[in-house]
This record gives sequence, C-alpha cells and structure tokens, in this order.
Amino acid sequence: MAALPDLSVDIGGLKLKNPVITASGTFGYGTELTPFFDPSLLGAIIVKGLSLRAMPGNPPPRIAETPCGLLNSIGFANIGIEAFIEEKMPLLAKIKAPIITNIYGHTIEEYGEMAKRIEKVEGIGAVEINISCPNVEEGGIAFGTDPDTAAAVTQHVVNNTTKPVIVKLTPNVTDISTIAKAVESAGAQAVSVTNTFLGMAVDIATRRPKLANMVGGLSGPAIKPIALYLVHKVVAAVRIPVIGLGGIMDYRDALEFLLVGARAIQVGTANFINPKTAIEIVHGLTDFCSREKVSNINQIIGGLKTM
Amino acid sequence: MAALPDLSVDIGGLKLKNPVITASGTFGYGTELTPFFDPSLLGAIIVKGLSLRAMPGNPPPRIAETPCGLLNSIGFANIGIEAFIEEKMPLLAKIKAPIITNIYGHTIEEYGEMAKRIEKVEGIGAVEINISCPNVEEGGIAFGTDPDTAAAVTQHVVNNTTKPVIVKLTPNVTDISTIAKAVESAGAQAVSVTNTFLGMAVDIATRRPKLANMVGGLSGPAIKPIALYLVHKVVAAVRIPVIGLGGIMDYRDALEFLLVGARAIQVGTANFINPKTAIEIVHGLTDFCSREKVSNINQIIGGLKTM
Amino acid sequence: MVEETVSLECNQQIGTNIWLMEFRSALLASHAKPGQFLMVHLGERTKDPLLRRPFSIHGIRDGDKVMILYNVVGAGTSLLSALKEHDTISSIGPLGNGFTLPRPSERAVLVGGGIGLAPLFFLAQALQKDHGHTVTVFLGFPTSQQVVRIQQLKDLGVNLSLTTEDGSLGIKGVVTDLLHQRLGNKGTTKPVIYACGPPPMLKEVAQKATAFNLRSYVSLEGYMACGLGICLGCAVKAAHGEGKPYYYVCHDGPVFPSGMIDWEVL
Amino acid sequence: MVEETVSLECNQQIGTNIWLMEFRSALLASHAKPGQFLMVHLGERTKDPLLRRPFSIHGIRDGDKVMILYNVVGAGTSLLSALKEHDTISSIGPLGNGFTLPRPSERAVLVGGGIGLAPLFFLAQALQKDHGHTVTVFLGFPTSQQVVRIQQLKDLGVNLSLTTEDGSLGIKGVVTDLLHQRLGNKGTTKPVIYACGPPPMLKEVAQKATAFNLRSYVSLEGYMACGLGICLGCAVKAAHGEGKPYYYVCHDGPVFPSGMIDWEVL
Ligand SMILES: Cc1cc2nc3c(=O)[nH]c(=O)nc-3n(C[C@H](O)[C@H](O)[C@H](O)COP(=O)(O)OP(=O)(O)OC[C@H]3O[C@@H](n4cnc5c(N)ncnc54)[C@H](O)[C@@H]3O)c2cc1C
Ligand SMILES: Cc1cc2nc3c(=O)[nH]c(=O)nc-3n(C[C@H](O)[C@H](O)[C@H](O)COP(=O)(O)OP(=O)(O)OC[C@H]3O[C@@H](n4cnc5c(N)ncnc54)[C@H](O)[C@@H]3O)c2cc1C
Ligand SMILES: Cc1cc2nc3c(=O)[nH]c(=O)nc-3n(C[C@H](O)[C@H](O)[C@H](O)COP(=O)(O)O)c2cc1C
Ligand SMILES: Cc1cc2nc3c(=O)[nH]c(=O)nc-3n(C[C@H](O)[C@H](O)[C@H](O)COP(=O)(O)O)c2cc1C
Ligand code: FES
Ligand code: FES
Repeated sequence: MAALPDLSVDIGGLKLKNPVITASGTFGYGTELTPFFDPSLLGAIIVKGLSLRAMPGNPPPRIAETPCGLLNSIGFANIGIEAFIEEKMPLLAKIKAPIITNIYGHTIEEYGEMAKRIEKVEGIGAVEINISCPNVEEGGIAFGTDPDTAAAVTQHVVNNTTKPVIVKLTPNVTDISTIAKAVESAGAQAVSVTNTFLGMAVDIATRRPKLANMVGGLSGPAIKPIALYLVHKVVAAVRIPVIGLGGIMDYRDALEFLLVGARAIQVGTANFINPKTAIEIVHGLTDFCSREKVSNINQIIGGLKTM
Repeated sequence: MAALPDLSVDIGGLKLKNPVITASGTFGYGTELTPFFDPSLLGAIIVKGLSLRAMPGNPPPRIAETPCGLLNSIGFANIGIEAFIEEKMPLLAKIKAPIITNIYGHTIEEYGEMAKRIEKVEGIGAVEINISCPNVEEGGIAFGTDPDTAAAVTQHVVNNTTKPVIVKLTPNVTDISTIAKAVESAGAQAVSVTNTFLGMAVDIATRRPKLANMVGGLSGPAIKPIALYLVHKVVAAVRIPVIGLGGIMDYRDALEFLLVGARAIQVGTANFINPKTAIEIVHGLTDFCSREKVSNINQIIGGLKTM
Repeated sequence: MVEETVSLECNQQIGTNIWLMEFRSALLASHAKPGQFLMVHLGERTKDPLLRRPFSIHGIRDGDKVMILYNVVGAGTSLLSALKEHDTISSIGPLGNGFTLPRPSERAVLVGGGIGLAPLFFLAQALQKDHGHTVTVFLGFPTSQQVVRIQQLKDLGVNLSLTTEDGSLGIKGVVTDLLHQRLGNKGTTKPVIYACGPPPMLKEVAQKATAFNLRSYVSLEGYMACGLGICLGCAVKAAHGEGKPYYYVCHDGPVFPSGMIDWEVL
Repeated sequence: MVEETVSLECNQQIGTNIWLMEFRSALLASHAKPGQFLMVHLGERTKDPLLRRPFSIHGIRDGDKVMILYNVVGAGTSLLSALKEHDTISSIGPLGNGFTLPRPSERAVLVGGGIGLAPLFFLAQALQKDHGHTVTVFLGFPTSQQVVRIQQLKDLGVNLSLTTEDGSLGIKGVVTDLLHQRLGNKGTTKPVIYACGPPPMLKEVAQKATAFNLRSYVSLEGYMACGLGICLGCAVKAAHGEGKPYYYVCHDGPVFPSGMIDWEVL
C-alpha cells in the first residue's frame, strides 16, 4: 500500500496535520459536534468569536436565508473571554488539534487585553483577530477597512502575545491587498480571507427587513467565487500564509482555494448543513491526493495553471 | 372593476410606464427576445454595452456557473457605437419604450465622444455610463473605484449630452456612498446599483481557472442580498433616483429593491433563465399592487418599515 | 443525536398544503421524546435552499415508522413535497428537549393551532399509550380543508374539540376560546397545558396559564441555521429575571415553560 | 422558438450514466431539424444550478414524442435524472441552425463520439425516412456499458460500425480509425461528413475532411448561459479569414462547416 499523502501545513509557525480548520462562529465552542466526529482529526479549531466581556447578541430574527447563502446578525453573542478560559478551555484542551481563539474588541486596547489573557492559556495555538465583524456598532468592520487602523490593531496584539497572530480580513473594501500588506507589515503571521459580506433581505409580506438588525453578514456558497478571487488577490500581495474561506462545502471547493494559493482553508456555514463537512473534507483531500499521486499537499497549494 | 395601479416612475426626467428595465449585456441589442414578449411593454430597455469601436470580446470559456450565480468575462464584445446606430437603432426605434444605451470608454474622452454621437439619435432616452466593467484591462472598473475619476467621467458625459445620464456603479468598493455622491455632484441624473462582483472559479480536474480571462463578474441570485444592501446605502446617500439590480428573478425580488428605495429595477441574468422574466415582473407588480390596494407604485418605493 | 439517511415510505398530501411524510428509523422510534425535532436536509442535488429545515416529530407508527406532518409554505417544503417513495433524505435528530410529561395525578390539555398539531400528536400518543393519562386536545384551524389527522387522534382515545375560524367544521372561533371555556369550568382539576401554534396563540395561552396559575409548556419556532446549538441564530428573548438575555430554541427548547419567555417581544 | 412546459412520458437510465428522456411536443416534432437543440430548465423549486442546460434533440418517436439522450455529468444532469414520469419541465426550442442535409446524390457518413451520438440519431432518422439516403454511422465509446441506442439505429436501416476504446464491443480503437479506413477505400464516392463528439475527435474529423477535400459539418458544444444569442457567452474562435473573430455556438451553430472554426484553440 502506498503511503498516505502528507497533508500537513505550516501557518506562521503553527503546525497543522491537515489544512482543514473550522471557522469562527460556526463550530460553537469546539466540542458541540463531537457526536458527529472527533475534532482532534482536524487541522485546527477556531472557536466562537470572543470579546472581553460577555455580549448578549442582537435581537431575533438573527438569520435569514438567501439564494445559496446565509445572512446572519448574531451580533457577537458570546460568554466573554474569562468564562471561555474557565468553562470551555478545560474540555477543549483535551482535543489534539490546535485551538485558535477568534477575538473582537471594541477598542484597540481591548484587543491587546484579550491577547494578554490568552497568552498564558495552554492549548491555544494561535489568535485570530476579527477586524471585520459586520454585526456590531463600534469597532468590528471599521477596524478592517482602513489599512492604518488594521495595522495598529495587529501591532497591538502582536506586542501582547508570543502566539502566532492571524488577521481575519473583511471583503467589504476596494482593495484588500492594501489591508493585507498593512497587517503583514504590522507583524501578522497569517491572514484569513474572508469574513462575511454586508447584505440584507426584505420580507415583502411585512415590508420589514428579515433581520432585526437590518444588515447582516452573507456567508455560504453564494460568496465562494468572490472569496476565491480575494484569496487569489491576497496571495499575490503578501508573503505570509493565507487561509481561505467563504462558501466551502466539500473537498472540491477546498481544492479551489488551495490551488489559488491558500495554505489552509476554513469551513463555516457548511458545518450547519452537514456537521461532518470538515472531516469529510480531510478525507476527500486525502483521497484526491492519493488518486492524483500527490504525496504532499504543498504540491497542490498555489498550483493553479494559468497559461 | 378597480382601476389598474399606476406603475409609472420618473428617472431623472425620463418617464417610464413601469419600473422594469432590462440590464445591459443581458438583453442583446433589444429585439432578440421579441418571440417571447413585446418589449414595448417594459419600462425601458438597456442595450448591450457599447464602445467607440467594435470589440471582439475575450477568448472562451467566457462563462462559468457558481452556486446561484453566473461568472462572465464576455469582455465587452460589441459591434461598436456606429454599427449600433446604423444597424440596430432603426429596429429599436419602433419599440415603444425608451432605449437606454450603456457606454464604456477606454479613456474619459471616448466616453464624451460616444455621448456626442448618441445625442443626435432619436429614440435613445438616456445614457447609462459603465464605469464598472470588470472584464477589460483599461478603464472600466478603475474609473468606478475612485470618486474623482468617476466624477470626471460623469461630468464629461453630462457636458456632451442633453439626455439624462445614469451612472452604473461598481460594488467592488469600500464605500459606495462616496462614489454615488461624487457622480451626483458631477451631474448624474440617476445611478444604477450594482454591476457585477469580481469573482473566479477553478476547475479542479484541469487545475485551471474556469474562465480563460481568469477573473470575471459575478451576477445572479447569489449577489442579491449584497446588492440590496448597497442600494439601501446609496438611497440614503443621494437625492437622485437609484435603479436597483443584482439577482432579481421575480416580482418579489423586485419588490425588495423597491421597498429599500430603488425607483426602478433592472433584470439581468434572469433573462437567460426565463426570457419572460421582465414582463412577468411587470405583471407581478401590477397584481401585487392590486391585491395590496396600492394605487401608485411610488407608495411602495422606499416603504421599508424599520421600527 | 445522529445523522441518518432514511428512505421515504410515504410522502402524501393530506390537506390544503399539508403533507405527511413517513420513514423508518429504529433509533428515533425508540429514543425520541414528544416535542423533539429533526433537522431535515433537502437533498444532495442542490444547494438552494441551503439550510436544513426543522420539523417536529409528529408521531411513531407501526413500531419504527417516524412521521412528519408539514405545511408547504416556501421553497424548502415545496422541495420536500416533491420527494417520492424510496427517495432518501438525511435527518439529524432527535434534537431539543421535548415536553415535560405531567405527573400521574395531573390532567393534560393540549392546545394546537394549525400545523402546531404536529408535535402534539406524538405527545398524545405518549400520554395515552405509555401513561394512560386523561388527555384533552383542543385544535384550531383556519378552515375545514386544513383539518387533518382527526380520526387518528380520536383513535388514540383523547377528548377532542375543534374550532375553525370560518366555522366550516367544529366550533366557529379560535382554539383559545376552547381553552378559556375549559378553564372557566369551576369543577374540574387544574390541568397542565401543552401548546404549539403561531406566536399570538402561544402568547394567549401563556397569559391564561399565568392568570389561572397553571403549569404550561409551549413549543416555539425560531429561525434555525443549525439546530445544533452552534450558530446562535435561534434566539428568543428570555423573561425578565431569567438571568440571561436570550434562550436558544434548538438547545434550550423548543419546549419552554411559558414563564421563561418574554412574550412582549415575541 | 417557443417556451413550452412539457410533461415527461419517460426518463430512464439506459447505460452507465446515460439517460433517455421523452416528452410530447407537436411543435418540436413538426418544426425541429436535426442538429437543433433545446434549453431545458431544471425545475422551478430551486435556483441551483441556476442556468438552463442545452441538449440536442435526439429524435422524434411515435409522431410527437421528442427524445433527449443525456449523460449525467454534474449537478444539472443529476437533477434531470431524478425527474419522474409526469413531472414537468420547461423547454425552449428549437434553437440553432441544424445540419445542412446532403444533396440527393451524396452519401452521408455520421461520426459520433460518446454522447455525440445524441443529435446524429435524429439526423439518421431524417436521412433515412424522409430522404432515403445511404447512411453510414460510425460510433465510438469508451466501453461497452456506454453503448446505447444501437438496435434503434439499426432499425433505421443504417450501416453501423462501432468502436470501443477497451475493445469490449465492436472494434477496439477510436471512432476516427473507422473514418480513416473508410476514406482510404479508393472505390467509394466522396461522402459528406457529420460529426459530434469531444473536441479532439472533431478536430481530427476536420483535419481528415480538409485532407480529403470533403464537406464536413461538426456539432459543437460551448458554455451557454442563454442559448438565445443574448449573453455572448458561447464564443468559439472563427478560422482565419472568416471576417469575424468569434462565432457564437447557439446562434451561428451549433452545427458549423468544419472549415469555419479555428481548431488550433479549440
Ligand atoms: C423546532 C421547530 C419545529 C418545527 N416543526 C414543524 C412541523 O412539524 N411542521 C411544519 O410544517 N413546520 C414546522 N416548523 C416550521 C418549518 O421549519 C418551516 O415552515 C420551514 O422551515 C419552512 O421552510 P420553507 O423553505 O418551505 O419556507 P421558507 O421559504 O423558508 O419560508 C416561508 C415562510 O415561512 C416563514 N418561516 C420559515 N421558517 C421559519 C421558522 N423556523 N420560524 C418561523 N417562521 C419561519 C418565513 O418567514 C416565510 O414567511 C418547525 C420549526 C421549528 C423551529
Ligand atoms: C448545443 C449543445 C447540445 C448538447 N447536447 C447534449 C446532449 O444531447 N446530451 C448530453 O448529454 N449533453 C449535451 N450537451 C452538453 C450538456 O449541455 C452538458 O453536459 C450539461 O449542461 C452539463 O450540466 P451539468 O450541470 O450536469 O454539469 P456541470 O456540473 O455543469 O458540468 C460537468 C462537467 O461538464 C462540463 N460541461 C458542462 N457544460 C458544458 C458545455 N456546455 N460544454 C462543454 N463542457 C461542459 C463542465 O466543464 C464539467 O466538467 C450539449 C451542449 C450543447 C452546448
Ligand atoms: C452564524 C455565523 C456566526 C459567525 N460568527 C463569527 C465570529 O464570531 N467571528 C468571526 O470572525 N467570524 C464569524 N463568522 C464568519 C465565519 O467565520 C466565516 O468567515 C464566514 O461565514 C464565511 O465562511 P463560510 O461561507 O464558509 O461560512 C460567522 C459566520 C456565521 C454564519
Ligand atoms: C453576460 C453578461 C454581460 C453583461 N454585460 C454588461 C455590459 O455590457 N454593460 C454593463 O454595464 N453591464 C453588463 N453586465 C452586468 C449586468 O448588466 C448587471 O449589472 C449584472 O449582471 C447584475 O444583475 P443580475 O444579477 O440581474 O444579472 C453583464 C452581465 C452579464 C451576466
Ligand atoms: S439553530 Fe443554530 S443555535 Fe439554534
Ligand atoms: S449562449 Fe448566450 S449567446 Fe450563445
């Protein structure tokens, strides 16, 4: 029997046994889907976005379906970083895959504060900074649309942790390359591309927005072609690894992102529809590599033929 | 029998008998779909985008399907403004709905040149300026992402025509309001929101982009929630009428755009799937207004309830 | 909670826009509790509609046949209604908490509005068969064409009363009228109320329960992306003093003691 | 060209991934020409896949039954294959130009690769029934499981030869081998060639036609959004000297004299 293909990748010093990561806000606090598969088999797990203090989230309706897409305005409902460390980490620490915390601050200082608290926690492999959440009034997306602010947030987090720092970019900008370069210069070890697109939907029967918050973030297969283009663009702009996401539903979608140069991928909305998506992508990539005689996944990454 | 609801709207001085317009590049040169319905019944018809000289378009494949979406890189294949005026206008002039030409220039001067030629042509009700075509190397989208350039193009066209000038905006920007305000100040009588989103797709079997041009423009239902949000945003930013489009497939989708404040809507990709879409939307809006006892469509426009 | 691919034994229209689906699942039949629900996938061949759809378990038949009673209201349920015998679907369940059954001494009054009948049938099955309770069922429908599953309910041996809004069958009115009347009857013992239906109906039930100081359980709907507690989409506002701002229908419900919910904003 | 909603009379698997669909349309049966195609909608219940799918008219049966022969290759054809008898679909057609029939004195050689057989059957029907031509049909398939519709072709009275790449049926090899052999036969009169199949096969046919100075017509595929000439998606590069850079498969084709196409880039 031929040896299994090597799927391991390196994200800014963080070693993943495979390039499949669960996206923040779509995998709960990491252990909810264990009835379906063992999360230790994944490359990494990014938990629900955390803020310094617990946040209640937005009033319902918080979600609306659109063609091949999902609008959400969860509004960063979370238990807060302290409760997370105390209540959730003990269980998560048992998972044999790196845990990545996704953090969101109302101010630059809050980001730094959170990085500091996480710094001491064992089992947390990296920090993903969310400067692109469309669902909160202050901060969030505003930090992500301006290169200088994005760099400042990044720098502040980098100064407060020794863990690899991943910056999650917003797609709602004219030129994502500029933002990507700015956070690279500020010390980010990787970028995640992309967070959700601003969107809305209207219920014509009631003549009201379908989301109580009016505006939400669009995710799911609908956004895949745009996300893929943005990943392609950022890969060309920076040297740090790019983690691709947006509408990935199966290993074929994952391969599209890897081919354009994503070093790893995240599975978001798909977890809701098929909770086994992430593990099935791991298996699908393994089978694909075996079939195509690819011994190492790095031979696929960036392997798009363009001539 | 109750009187039929009044669906007529006014777009910067151009009177439309109803708010349903066919989008540029998706309705040919205006007469191809007459086997399916009489185009005179529509609010207006926007013809295939025209350039000063004929353009061959991009090599195939030019289209690729994505989840609920269509990527195209037609590359502005068109017969050129002169051939259009000579060969197509005589037939088009018989249609009892305003014809709107969609023009695209490689330089600011070319836009002005085209506006001049159109100025004298009877039957052309307005000019839509495309500063947002993602499928050509020069000009196109570059004009649409910078407020000053967008304003300069607009001004130049306005100076060269007495017909209403509609500027078609690109969604690929951080803040579409700024661009909308800039073209409003430069004299645009209306804006169309939105053109396609930059996107790509990869064929994992060949490891090549699915489009020969690599990057294309995404249209169809997938983009509807984003387009709707952008329309909402632009409506809040400018006083001139906003024409909404992006993924409209039926009268319900059209109503969503009207409710957020679009004065009229355009039907694009849907024409390919159901060539009768535009006329069915006219009928659907008529029935809706009758059912809901709305005597004038202007009572619907901007009627979103938000409290 | 498991994901199963099941093959349809039957999928039939039984009323105006109302369908009954049946498939075999030994696991659900033996483990599911009344009030629990399933997340049903709409088929592998399309990504639109994208999300699974939540449906209550309507009942168990012939040992291992699971029933879903559903209203065709949009694209998802329309796709479901097009499925034929032997077509397969993926279902995740059983999910949620289910109804808290009454104590042996207590009487149960089940109040259903329209498709709200769905989980109540299963509850009636459990109460009659396994526990021998005296069960009263009040059902309300807009019109007689939507009145379904009545004979099957009667066969369970429950006391059944019906309303239709247009008076085309049963008593003319809404189902809460029946509840009001029943609670007005001085003589009878205090029942536990179990309700499922549109929010305004549930709100009225909740108010009645408070007014008469009764225990009452309501089964709520909510927009769900996952049904698994991971998206935080299905929030409902908790009543003041509950110590948390929101409950999550899929995880904390779908059945709630009516006092837990803030009815002002529902 | 009309849009019709038709009800399926039959939709059956007849080979590995190959299905035959049949519906009644008096209009298509009386107006369609061999080589023309239809744009088939995949159903009102979903928007994914989004676009209609182009299919050649495979033939006409029993007066007014229209046949489509199709390969299940992706999401769209998979959805089609799930349709059952009496399900309805919307079809737009007939579209495109169709094959130019040979003059009465001419012999026709039809060359089909795999599912390229689809339009050739209709052509053979027309040539045999309406015109009494001598028709030779060469078909090539990867393997015997994909060889379909052979008896029906034979029943038309054509001269039929088969290849399979693995030699599991007919002659081992590819279909252009048969053409090569036939053209090598000095004695016979020059035929007109009609071909449909994968691009490399068509390219070889085109080269043979040039080499032997024969008229040849190829039916091309292309990615189509509309099939109606309005999207300009289905471009194929025109041969040098054609006076235009691109032809459009739906509007100028799908059948082209092979000399019109730039085979270098196909
Ligand atoms: C726990 C739970 C159990 C349920 N059990 C049943 C059942 O047994 N039988 C049954 O027929 N239905 C049940 N429902 C409702 C059912 O899930 C929806 O009717 C269905 O998802 C609609 O899908 P659709 O695509 O056909 O409609 P859509 O096109 O999604 O929507 C059509 C209309 O229904 C409304 N709607 C859709 N989903 C919901 C929702 N989750 N909550 C409130 N309004 C909604 C929409 O706003 C819209 O007006 C249940 C819902 C929940 C949350
Ligand atoms: C004029 C014309 C006539 C046709 N007649 C027939 C016919 O009679 N029988 C038949 O089986 N097929 C025919 N086809 C091809 C058929 O349209 C495609 O196979 C079908 O659209 C695939 O849809 P899908 O969603 O299943 O596959 P997709 O998921 O869309 O694609 C699956 C694979 O097929 C390729 N593909 C899809 N569409 C095309 C296309 N238009 N051209 C080239 N490659 C494509 C894709 O690149 C992909 O590799 C015809 C095409 C044209 C243009
Ligand atoms: C319900 C929901 C909640 C989300 N919460 C977060 C979050 O807390 N932090 C974050 O960075 N991204 C969040 N996201 C964005 C996802 O992580 C991801 O970037 C996005 O959904 C695109 O990927 P997808 O199309 O695969 O879902 C959320 C997305 C959804 C749908
Ligand atoms: C095949 C195709 C060709 C197009 N050509 C043009 C064009 O020439 N000029 C233009 O301004 N927009 C063009 N567009 C964009 C559409 O007019 C429209 O803005 C876009 O498709 C979004 O609307 P939709 O989702 O309804 O299609 C084209 C779109 C498609 C799909
Ligand atoms: S539906 Fe996702 S948390 Fe309840
Ligand atoms: S498919 Fe649209 S022009 Fe040919």
